[in-house]
Amino acid sequence: MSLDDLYREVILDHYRNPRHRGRLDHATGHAEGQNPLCGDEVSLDLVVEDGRVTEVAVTGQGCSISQASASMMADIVIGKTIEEIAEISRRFRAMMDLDEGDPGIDASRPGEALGDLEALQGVRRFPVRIKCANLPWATLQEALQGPA
Amino acid sequence: MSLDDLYREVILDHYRNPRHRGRLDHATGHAEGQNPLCGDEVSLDLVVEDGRVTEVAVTGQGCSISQASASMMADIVIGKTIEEIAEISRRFRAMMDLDEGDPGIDASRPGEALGDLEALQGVRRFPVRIKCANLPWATLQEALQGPA
Amino acid sequence: MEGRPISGLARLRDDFPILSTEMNGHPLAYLDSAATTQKPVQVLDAMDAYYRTTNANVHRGAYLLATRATEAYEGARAKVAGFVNAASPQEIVFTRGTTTGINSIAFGWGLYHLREGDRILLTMLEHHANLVPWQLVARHTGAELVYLPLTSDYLIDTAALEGLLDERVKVIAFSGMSNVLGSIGPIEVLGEAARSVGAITVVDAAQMVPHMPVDVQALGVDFLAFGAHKMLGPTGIGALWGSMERLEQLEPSEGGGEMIRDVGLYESTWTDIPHRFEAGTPPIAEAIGFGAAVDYLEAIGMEVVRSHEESITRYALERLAEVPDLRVYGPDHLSQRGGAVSFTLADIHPHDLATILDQQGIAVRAGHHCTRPLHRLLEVPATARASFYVYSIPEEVDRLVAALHEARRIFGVA
Amino acid sequence: MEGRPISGLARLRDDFPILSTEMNGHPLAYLDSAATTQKPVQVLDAMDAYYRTTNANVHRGAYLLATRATEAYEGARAKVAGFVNAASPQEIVFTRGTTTGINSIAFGWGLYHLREGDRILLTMLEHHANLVPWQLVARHTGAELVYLPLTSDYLIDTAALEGLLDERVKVIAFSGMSNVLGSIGPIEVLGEAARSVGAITVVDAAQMVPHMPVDVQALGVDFLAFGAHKMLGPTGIGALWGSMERLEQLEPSEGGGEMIRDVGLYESTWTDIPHRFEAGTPPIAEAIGFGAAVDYLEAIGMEVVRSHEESITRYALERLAEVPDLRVYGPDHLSQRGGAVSFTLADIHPHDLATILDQQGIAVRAGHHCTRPLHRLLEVPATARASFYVYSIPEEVDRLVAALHEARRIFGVA
Ligand SMILES: Cc1ncc(COP(=O)(O)O)c(C=O)c1O
Ligand SMILES: Cc1ncc(COP(=O)(O)O)c(C=O)c1O
Repeated sequence: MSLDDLYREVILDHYRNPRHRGRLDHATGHAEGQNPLCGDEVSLDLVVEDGRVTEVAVTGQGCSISQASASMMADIVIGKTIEEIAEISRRFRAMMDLDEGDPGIDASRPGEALGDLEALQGVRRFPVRIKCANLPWATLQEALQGPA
Repeated sequence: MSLDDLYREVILDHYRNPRHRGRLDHATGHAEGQNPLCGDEVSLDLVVEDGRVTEVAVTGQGCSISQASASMMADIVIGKTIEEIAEISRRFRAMMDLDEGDPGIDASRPGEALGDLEALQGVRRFPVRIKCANLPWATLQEALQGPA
Repeated sequence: MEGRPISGLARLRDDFPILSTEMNGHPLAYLDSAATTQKPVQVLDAMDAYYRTTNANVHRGAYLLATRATEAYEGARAKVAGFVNAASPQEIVFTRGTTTGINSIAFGWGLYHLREGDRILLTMLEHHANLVPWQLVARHTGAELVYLPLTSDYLIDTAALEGLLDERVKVIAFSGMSNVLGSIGPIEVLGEAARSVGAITVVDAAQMVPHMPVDVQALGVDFLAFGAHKMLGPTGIGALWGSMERLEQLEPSEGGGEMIRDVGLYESTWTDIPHRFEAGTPPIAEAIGFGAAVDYLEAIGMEVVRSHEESITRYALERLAEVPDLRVYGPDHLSQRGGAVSFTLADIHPHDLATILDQQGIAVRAGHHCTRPLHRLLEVPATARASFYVYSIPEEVDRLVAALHEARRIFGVA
Repeated sequence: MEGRPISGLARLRDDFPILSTEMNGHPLAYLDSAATTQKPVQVLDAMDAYYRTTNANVHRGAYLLATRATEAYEGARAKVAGFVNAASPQEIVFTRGTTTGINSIAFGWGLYHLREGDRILLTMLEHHANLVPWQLVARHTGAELVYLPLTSDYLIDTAALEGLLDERVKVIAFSGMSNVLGSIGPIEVLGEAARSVGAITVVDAAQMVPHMPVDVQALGVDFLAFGAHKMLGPTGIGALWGSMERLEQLEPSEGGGEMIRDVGLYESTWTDIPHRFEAGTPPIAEAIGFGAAVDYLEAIGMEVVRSHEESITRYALERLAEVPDLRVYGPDHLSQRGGAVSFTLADIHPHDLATILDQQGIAVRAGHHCTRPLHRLLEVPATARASFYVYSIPEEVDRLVAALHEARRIFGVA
């Protein structure tokens, strides 16, 4: 496993130029995630309208994996319905090997339809870092539940 | 080293029939000694007149060695001057090997002039028990210093 | 007398190197397992291997070695949780030992929830570890200590609850198994009593967890403290089990690294349970050893441990009954007691007894066994205590009894 | 650059089995000794031998085995006392570690002697272990926390004492050596300052005692807390040194067995110092291991340890200066610092750095190192830290530097 596979260019790009940074004052959902062991932080504001996420804003700090993952996640979920997001999240977890052998996912191509997120596939070989990649998704889960 | 040498008859006699038990209401000195590790207790009241111990009363509880030692000690110190007691105490410590090679003491016969206390010689071979034998003497030291 | 039991566990003595040593020219007969147990090589090797291959500080390292250390440490937590059937590993807090576990409840719960007029209900057979922390907290808060007496057969007297149990009682703290009498505590009854008045229950399980199967979910209590060194594990570590509901009411009694979420200059927030109760670098190698001890005991099976101890205790009680002038303090019924057998022999002081036995290589404890109030109640300043564990064999009981006869001779007991 | 120092201590690497293992296919380069050190076989063997030949509970046994265990345990205390030149072994309290040591002063002294209006003077570089306990005690007592700032070269700014030192200050607590910056604390100055206003001084010596000669009688402070696991010893044990005068003002922060003189139903009295501060069964085997670690360090000589670390740290600072965009946080002068070297590299997050180094078998720590207030002051959320000990060799520094260049390449740092 090479480090160049972990730190793909697209990841470094999202790390250095994170999309959708900021806060929303009209958010319908908000959550803060922290990885107490390494200190990574992701904070999400989002707007859900008619069962569809219309806006996402991200703040936080941490390693390239957690921050790039947040940026990519924001990119992909905007405009998607809650159901679509659940499916993406499921594929993401399968790619990270978080739910061993999810039968609904083609194991040979779990990253399919994940867009840039597919670049995070390499993380799977670095078990300590999987929680970095997953932090934004766990936070999203929470933000989708609670009010701002 | 045989246990019969440790538990000589005279020791068991003092243990079972301790001399000078009780309290003195006109004591000029009092002290309480405790061996926190094994729980032995010795409490002494005494009267010193003109540099001479005229009365001693002992209470306490504990193993045969500590209680016999207290009884024998009371026996021997009554009527003695402070200086004489210091000399006896020194011999006792030498017998117990507490002051290694005290030059003033004939090492071959340290117990000389200790009376019944000589019977405690066997304790020396049971290092854990030396502090039991010595407890009354340490307490006496204190009682000779302080007021009642 | 039923004759010497056959010890099915005798073969495992080979796992305990110390049991093959000599003391005072005799093979060691180690009859002081209630104070601390001996350790099998499996436990020693697990710790040694940890230090030789995996040692790193836990929870904060991004490198492989630290990950492995963290997994080993958390893996040990899961083993201990499984051993007492905790609902989840999060309900297990690693402590320094039983004493620290009880103190952390007294100071982390008592100090924050008790006030003047409140009562802490204890029993007359408690170890100092389950008395002194409550005395300290009572002093700090103004709460009052109240004691359950014992029955004539040395059990905690639950009949006395009648007069003592009311809404003022906020804590019931008691021993699951007495280290002196062997008495097994009326856990369910006291748990029930506590629930009826909204009190918390704290079980001093220092002797219970090592010696019998324990299922915390079935017991109906709130906290249970025990230590590794009395169950084949190393010194320096213990565990506090608490129900998640009660752990959430507990404040950390130590502050420092690893237990925080964030630290500001003037205030801090705590991380999740159980780590918020584990300030500083934890006893890592000791946790590994604790886990290995649990593995060892589970391989035997706690039912087997318990029945082995019942049979050796039965044998000991029978044989001790042959010694004239010997008095045992503790319940007669095997079902009500564990393998700590405390006794006095005529007017021979227990320390003298211990010395005489020691000369035969037999290690028993003499003293108040950290239960002075109980000894005052028994009206003896000290007792001698023989206590057994998985490696104890009937031959050791035979040697004990022979040496007690010898003690009678030396002391000229007629 | 002066070239690679010759390491006089390189041969002792054979005593540390873990240093011959591989990580991720490379020989382990363990550069995280500030978190915990590796252990020589001498320490492991001492503990193993204790369990195999001498294991018994201490202080209460009248039998030979228990006497030997007690002597070994108290012998370890004497070794630790000698190591820091305490006036007597009684001035050494065995604790669970640095964190517990500091907590026991905060709760055993602070809780009893502090009140509203009093001040606790800390510094901006403290480890959470020397912050959170004081925050807790401040909350309980109403005392106020005050902070000494740092100078531009990362040292505790004693000039700021001017505005902060007055009779309200009752405690000055500070690190003897920073675990992040390496900065050596101005111990004498702060000790002097404390005496001038009657405050007590508490030194967090977690990093100091392992890395330089310490003579507590010469320092002029009141308390010094350190742990074994950062000085070749086992986890699960540390020591608190206190002057006898101050130890007499300290209340026990835990109650239980072994620490009492007498226990009644409602009140108890304490036994002598230091045992009154050691409730319950202590970490016995760990004390033996601690003693063996002290023996090992004394055989090397703490002057040699210190000069070895100075030379390897000098080499590290020189080589790290070759890496573009790398910034070291800490004093430049070797005389003012120990061997913890914290740094950031361009915009590469320290966790990413740690992962990249880990792939080369190099273990460094990344994060806030339990010093969040300091990291806020440094305006970085995290740093990477390489830290050295007696077994560290220049080759490890070379590998670190090469891997940092590789990290720049991977992250495309121009
Ligand atoms: C400066 C400093 N203080 C305190 C501590 C806490 O030590 P421990 O975790 O061993 O209790 C550490 C180590 O983590 C440290 O580096
Ligand atoms: C019943 C009981 N409670 C508490 C303790 C204290 O355990 P530790 O000394 O391991 O903290 C003991 C053992 O000494 C015990 O037997």
